[in-house]
Amino acid sequence: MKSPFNKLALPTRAVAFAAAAVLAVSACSAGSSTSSGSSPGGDQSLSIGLVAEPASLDFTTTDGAAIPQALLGNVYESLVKQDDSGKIVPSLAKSWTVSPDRKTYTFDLVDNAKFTNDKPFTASDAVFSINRVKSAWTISLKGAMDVVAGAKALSPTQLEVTLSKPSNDWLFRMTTRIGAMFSESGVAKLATDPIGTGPYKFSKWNRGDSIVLERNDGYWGTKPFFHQITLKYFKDPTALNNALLTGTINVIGTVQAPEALSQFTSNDKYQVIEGTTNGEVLLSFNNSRPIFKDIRTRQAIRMAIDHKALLDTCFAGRGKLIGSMVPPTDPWYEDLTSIAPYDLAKAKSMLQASGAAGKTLLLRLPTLPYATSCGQVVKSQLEQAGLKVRIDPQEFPAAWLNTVFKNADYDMSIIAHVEPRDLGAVFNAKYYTRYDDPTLQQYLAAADSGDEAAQVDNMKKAARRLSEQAAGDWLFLLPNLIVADKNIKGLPQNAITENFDLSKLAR
Amino acid sequence: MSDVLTVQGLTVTVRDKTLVSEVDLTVGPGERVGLIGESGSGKSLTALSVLGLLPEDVVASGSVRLTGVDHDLIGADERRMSRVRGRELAMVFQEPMTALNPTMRIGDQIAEAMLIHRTRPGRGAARSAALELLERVQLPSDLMRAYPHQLSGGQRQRIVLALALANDPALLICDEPSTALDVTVQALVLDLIVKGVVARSSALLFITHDLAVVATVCERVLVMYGGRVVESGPVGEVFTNPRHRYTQGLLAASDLDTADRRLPTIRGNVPAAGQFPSGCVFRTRCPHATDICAGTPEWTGPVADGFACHHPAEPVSSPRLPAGGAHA
Amino acid sequence: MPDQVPAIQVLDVVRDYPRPRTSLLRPAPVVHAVRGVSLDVKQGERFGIVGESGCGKSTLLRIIAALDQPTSGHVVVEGTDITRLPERRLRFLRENLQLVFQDPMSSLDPRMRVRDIIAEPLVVQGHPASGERVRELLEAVGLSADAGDRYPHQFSGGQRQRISIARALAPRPRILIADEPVSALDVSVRAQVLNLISDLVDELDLTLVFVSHDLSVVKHVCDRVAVMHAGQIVETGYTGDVYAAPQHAYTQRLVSAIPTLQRALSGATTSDLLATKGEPA
Amino acid sequence: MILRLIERTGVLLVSLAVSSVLVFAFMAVLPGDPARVALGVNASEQAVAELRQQFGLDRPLTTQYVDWLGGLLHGDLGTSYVSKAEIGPQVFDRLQVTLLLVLAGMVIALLIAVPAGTLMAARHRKVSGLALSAVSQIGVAVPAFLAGILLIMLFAVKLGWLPANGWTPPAQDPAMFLQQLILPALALGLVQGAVLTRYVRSAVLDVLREDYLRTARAKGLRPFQALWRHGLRNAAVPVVTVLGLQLATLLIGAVVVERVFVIPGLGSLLLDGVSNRDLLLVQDVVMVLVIAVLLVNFLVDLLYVALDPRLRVGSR
Amino acid sequence: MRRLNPSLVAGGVIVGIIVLMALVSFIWTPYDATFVDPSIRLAKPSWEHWFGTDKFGRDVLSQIMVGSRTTLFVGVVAVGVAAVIGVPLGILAAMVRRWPSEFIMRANDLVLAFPALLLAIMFGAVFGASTLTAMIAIGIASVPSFARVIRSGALQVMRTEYVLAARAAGRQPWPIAVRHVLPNVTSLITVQASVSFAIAVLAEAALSFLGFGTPPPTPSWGRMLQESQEFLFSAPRLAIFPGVAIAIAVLGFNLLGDGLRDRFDPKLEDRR
Repeated sequence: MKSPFNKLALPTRAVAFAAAAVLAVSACSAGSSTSSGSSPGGDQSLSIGLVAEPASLDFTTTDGAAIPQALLGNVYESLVKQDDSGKIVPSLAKSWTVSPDRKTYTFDLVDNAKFTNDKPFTASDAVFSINRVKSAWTISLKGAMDVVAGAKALSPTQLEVTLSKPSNDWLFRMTTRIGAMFSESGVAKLATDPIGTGPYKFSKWNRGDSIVLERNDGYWGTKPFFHQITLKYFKDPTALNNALLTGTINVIGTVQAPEALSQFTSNDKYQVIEGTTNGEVLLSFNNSRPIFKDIRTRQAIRMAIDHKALLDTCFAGRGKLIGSMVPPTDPWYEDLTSIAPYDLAKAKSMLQASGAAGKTLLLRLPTLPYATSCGQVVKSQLEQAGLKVRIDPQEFPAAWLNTVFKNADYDMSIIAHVEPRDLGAVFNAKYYTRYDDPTLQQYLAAADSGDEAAQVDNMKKAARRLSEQAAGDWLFLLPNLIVADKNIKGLPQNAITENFDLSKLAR
Repeated sequence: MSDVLTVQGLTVTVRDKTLVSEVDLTVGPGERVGLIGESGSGKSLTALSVLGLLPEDVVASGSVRLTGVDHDLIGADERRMSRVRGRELAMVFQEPMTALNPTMRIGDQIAEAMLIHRTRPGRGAARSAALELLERVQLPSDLMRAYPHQLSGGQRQRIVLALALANDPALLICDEPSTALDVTVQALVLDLIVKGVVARSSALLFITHDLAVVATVCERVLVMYGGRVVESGPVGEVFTNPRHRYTQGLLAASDLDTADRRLPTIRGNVPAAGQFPSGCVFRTRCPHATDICAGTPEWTGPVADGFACHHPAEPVSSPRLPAGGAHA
Repeated sequence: MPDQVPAIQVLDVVRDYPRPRTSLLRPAPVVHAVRGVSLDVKQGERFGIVGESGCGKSTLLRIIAALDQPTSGHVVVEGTDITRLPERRLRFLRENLQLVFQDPMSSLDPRMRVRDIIAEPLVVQGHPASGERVRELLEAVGLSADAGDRYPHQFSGGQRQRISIARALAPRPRILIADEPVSALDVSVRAQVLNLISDLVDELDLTLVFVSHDLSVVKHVCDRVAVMHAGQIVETGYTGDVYAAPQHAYTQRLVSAIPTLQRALSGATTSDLLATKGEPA
Repeated sequence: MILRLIERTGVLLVSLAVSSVLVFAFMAVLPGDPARVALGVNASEQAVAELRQQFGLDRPLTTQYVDWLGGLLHGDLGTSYVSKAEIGPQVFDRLQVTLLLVLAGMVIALLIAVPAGTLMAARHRKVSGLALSAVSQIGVAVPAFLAGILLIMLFAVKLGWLPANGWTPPAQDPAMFLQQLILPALALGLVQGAVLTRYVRSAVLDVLREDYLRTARAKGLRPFQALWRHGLRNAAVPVVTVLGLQLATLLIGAVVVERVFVIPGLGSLLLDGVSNRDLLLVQDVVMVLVIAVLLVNFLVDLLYVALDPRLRVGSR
Repeated sequence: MRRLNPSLVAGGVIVGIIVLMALVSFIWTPYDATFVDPSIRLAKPSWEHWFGTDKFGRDVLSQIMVGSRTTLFVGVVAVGVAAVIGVPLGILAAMVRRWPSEFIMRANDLVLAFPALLLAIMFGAVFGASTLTAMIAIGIASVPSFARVIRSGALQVMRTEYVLAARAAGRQPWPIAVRHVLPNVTSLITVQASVSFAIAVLAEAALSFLGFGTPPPTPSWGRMLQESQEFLFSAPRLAIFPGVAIAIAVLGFNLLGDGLRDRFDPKLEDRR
């Protein structure tokens, strides 16, 4: 749930682990049906089952994907946002222009937005919000704002932001929580009383159970259908399923137990939505370990894994096989699965050649269900290719973060990276992958500073480079799996942003 | 006058072991009868059979009739037995320390004995009767509110006696009531028992292993060994002129007044319950045993005064002890 | 015995036990188990201590055997003051003074073979515990040699008491202390055990301290008796004298409360037991 | 009586003091830096140091302990490192939930155990007693969470009679509260009841062998009357001990059932705290649990006195 | 001699079977219990796979067999820790004077205030989740019950006259503890051990359910049960087999404990 990240040569990027939005920590807790008027049949209210309750409501100082999932786009709005296909579209900014040197952005803001504390939203709020990232935020993601040289309000509805160097990434990051707009008078109690301009306002938080959002009747845009939405948090996938089956909730926002989906697909009371996410499940290699210095070893491992069988086994065949660190919703996506096709015989001989055969690799798994599952398949498959694998579970998040992530004391690990556009963040020398590749860095730098075509081109090169170099193995891309009562409309097909967009939901 | 208690052919078994066999016994109105025997002789089981309180797995057969009760006590169901117990038939047990409910006040425990059988009209009447009983056993009235643990063993035994006598039973059975007590306390308790039954004209069946106690308390005695009654008769007669060789040996072995440091002994040990020999139960320890002792000896004489021995001791014409002892 | 040193000398022994406090204001109450007892037991004497439960006789006995420490006073055994001696310096006492207990069930370790039980004092005191010695002891108490291979629960009460006696005799003690050794036994067996103790005391020239609640047993076994009551010795004397003509009021009550066959057969009733002897009933 | 109360209270206070040190020490050795977890591992050392200072983690341990204990004594449990919210109300809310659940489970357990255990003892050689014994043995052998899952599958999913999970505070919607309470309380109660049944059985069996019960029957009470009037109170003493222990273990042991039934109890709060390294929260929860357990022990001790007059020192 | 006690026999047979199963699993199992074969995942019970296969295509019977080792390991470690600490502590508390004894028992009560699951979770957090740490924690949490039971047994032994006789013979306290007290509380130890064993098996299952138990790929009944959650509707057998195995094992140890108690408890002997 924590999303550690790294300072790079590039603008800093955030990388959240899958646990974040998708799969829960193995700790144990419970949500419950405090949803007032909890008869989910009530027309005006909706109850959504989610995993991983946020620990706090303040995403400026507390890491974790659960907070933006609930609040961003719903309570807080940003200047720009991503649509379902990944395109950057207007939000609080009606439109924007970029200067020719691509360092100055001018935003035209909507004039009728106001915060839930009745203060109107103006350009000075935007300036305050942008500056506050640098001054008051403590989470590592704030580094994305480092590239900003200055922001000023040209008029109440016009904002100018100057960057210290061109960056394609910055505008994209402004669609994430970094770009959330706060009211200067509304940041006193961020952790418990968030105030934003969004279609919903925060109503109450039953800790360990649920967060209740009420429709913001003063919303400047199209008012949402539901008057009240309860986000209920479940640690146990079976309990989540049971809650939907017995009508305690209307929607399972993130299915954790894909094997159990059959009970919904076979029942015409429910609809099942399957789309994609940003969550690349990565079998990471510690590239600083001698055994991984030899590219043959890395490639052999990729070839020793039957990805189709693995996906079938540990995620019920749901999800997509990708050959690199790019999800299909990014403009530079290419199917690269053919770079290292399953070939056990070849894998065996390459391992013999590199001298890795018979060596023991330490596979440190976070205690997350999909990692535990996939880890066992990986172990079995690698052992058929002639490696020995020792599984060592690490309590997630604390122990895993410390051992694997911070100290890089591991050979291999499995974790889903769910942050958008996180290729560069994950594969560099300082990150836990310890992947030091100047060629890759060149591609990434060129992509960030170039124009749109150059960005796509260079990102494609980078993705292919990674795959060819076998910097890690991309086991599969997590699917966006939503189950809901048949009559719920407006559910997102793909989950590629940090937020769960509640505003379009209807019955 | 018919007997208060008539036991005929009482046999007690546990699984395949016979612990008491063919016991006949009667207690007349107001009569004080002693049942004497060592461990394993079956004397306590005999008493418990009469009361219908045998431990689980232990089964009695035969016949036990009590005057004023229109059914046989053997085989009677709990409902009928519970009407008899504590009303016509009462019992004082050996161990005073555990015989009282530790969590209930003394007064309530005595009063309960009367309330169960509705022999007093109400709670108040039962309590005042309890107070009176307390006085009768020479205990202060403030013990009504005391708990058992605050009392000494002798005091507790007096409480048990009080509640046994509460409903003026036709028969009082005492099982080793003074064995756990000190000599001076024993004297008091024995005296209270005797006075209690005499005052109510109740019959007494008194069980003990102590010859001297039985001789002091009772008029008539039955000697048990190995689950059988081996001899019976008036106290003076049995103890001065024993016919059964066991009775004879027992008397000799317990005579500590002899000047000789060496006591006459019965050889061997008392077998464990249920492991006595067939035929004459005493034959393995008896100096007079012969082959015919392998057969069960016939009872000689009337039920109330006789013996069962193949080689009885000669009747002594003049009692060994000073005259005047034998009164029937 | 020509030796003038008394076998056991008890000098003004007091033993108090603290009891749990019952009130914050008052100090914790004290049980005065033994309150200033003095007595002498001569070499080779058969000395009885009689008293009812709770009179302090067991406590006194434990103090004599150095199994408990007196609050004040001294115990001198064969000329040596054993009070407050550390355990390691009590070896002579452990060799010379042995005990037989009341309960034949609890006095033998159920998990040990009889052979090991009897040999225990020898082993502990570093003597060679030969099979020969164990057989000899078994024989001396009238048990067959094969009894050594069995466990205590395979014996009857009387036999167990014999085993206890054999164990006590193992280190060839000069003083035997018997704490109610026959009160848990059947009458017919009691005589056997009393005879055995008597015989052994004679044969082995032992000093015997015999503790009992039963004055008639003590009278039978002992030459001299001390009557204990409420932690004190109220009367000491030759057993015959004490029994026949008790001086102290308590002793009088005690003696008259003992039911005997002779008295019963001569017409004594329960109320006679309550009368004090020496006074008209 | 009063003396015993004072003595027990003294013991309670010393135990509390010692356990507070233990709990604090345990937290101090728990690896994983709360500041780092809160910030994300890649946060700068400076940011971590600042946060440590803000949390007061840079002070000497003794100072931290004294401050914590002082707060505790004033009912101030501090502010969570992670959620920045006050811990006190949270812990109190969760404790209420767990207590309600555990007490409901205990009531069910008692309702099962007392009659069943008594019957088993009274009939321990008969078929009905043996059959009950067998059922209770199986009850003991089933893990509580399995019982919970089976109950959900049957009563919620298959039959649809009751909600599968969730929790509503009684004040908010009493009907819903009861509906949601039934299954988890049953899951706890059935298993605990089976365990308790066996203790009741053995306590009653012991009492049945007591002489005073024979005295009672000799007075003319029928076996069940005798057991009812004289046996149960005496049998209650050992059962109360077990009940106290069960209550204590269940405060955290219920976490499994809380998980299955999605109940926001103290156990889940603790587990969340551990995985988030919300050390102060964990420390507080553990301390609250320990206090609760010690209090239960204390009450059990007093209950003994109420049940058994022999324990009333000074009455003799 | 006493009759054969049915609890003892039934418990003994069940425990015997589990031990046998664990021993056999070292030499032979139908399949490699950890071998993943996606092609036969979720196979129904058949002649090839008597209990079917799980979602990884692993043979369930083989896992149950190998899992019995974990179960026994869990019990042995937990009971071992509890006994090794609890028994000497209990005996010590029975033999020392009032105040030190009181201190030991109070400390004991304090440990009791930290429930087993709590200790296991905290140990897991400190030392890393593994069967061993979890079970050491369960073992430590079981120390108080051992110490209590043994203390009361030892107190009874200390009051016996054979201990007095041993003292009179000159035996020192510690040899008395070893020669007399320990042998006479062994029956209590045995009973307590079998009960604690059952508790440990249940605790492991609960911990596995919470994710603090035996880590994969070591087969464990508790984790099998936890992994079967997703399949409660599609393949309930995956929950049934380990669930039944746990219940039977716990039942077996409980029965054994009951049987031993009936056998050793003097109160149950016929009194007359």
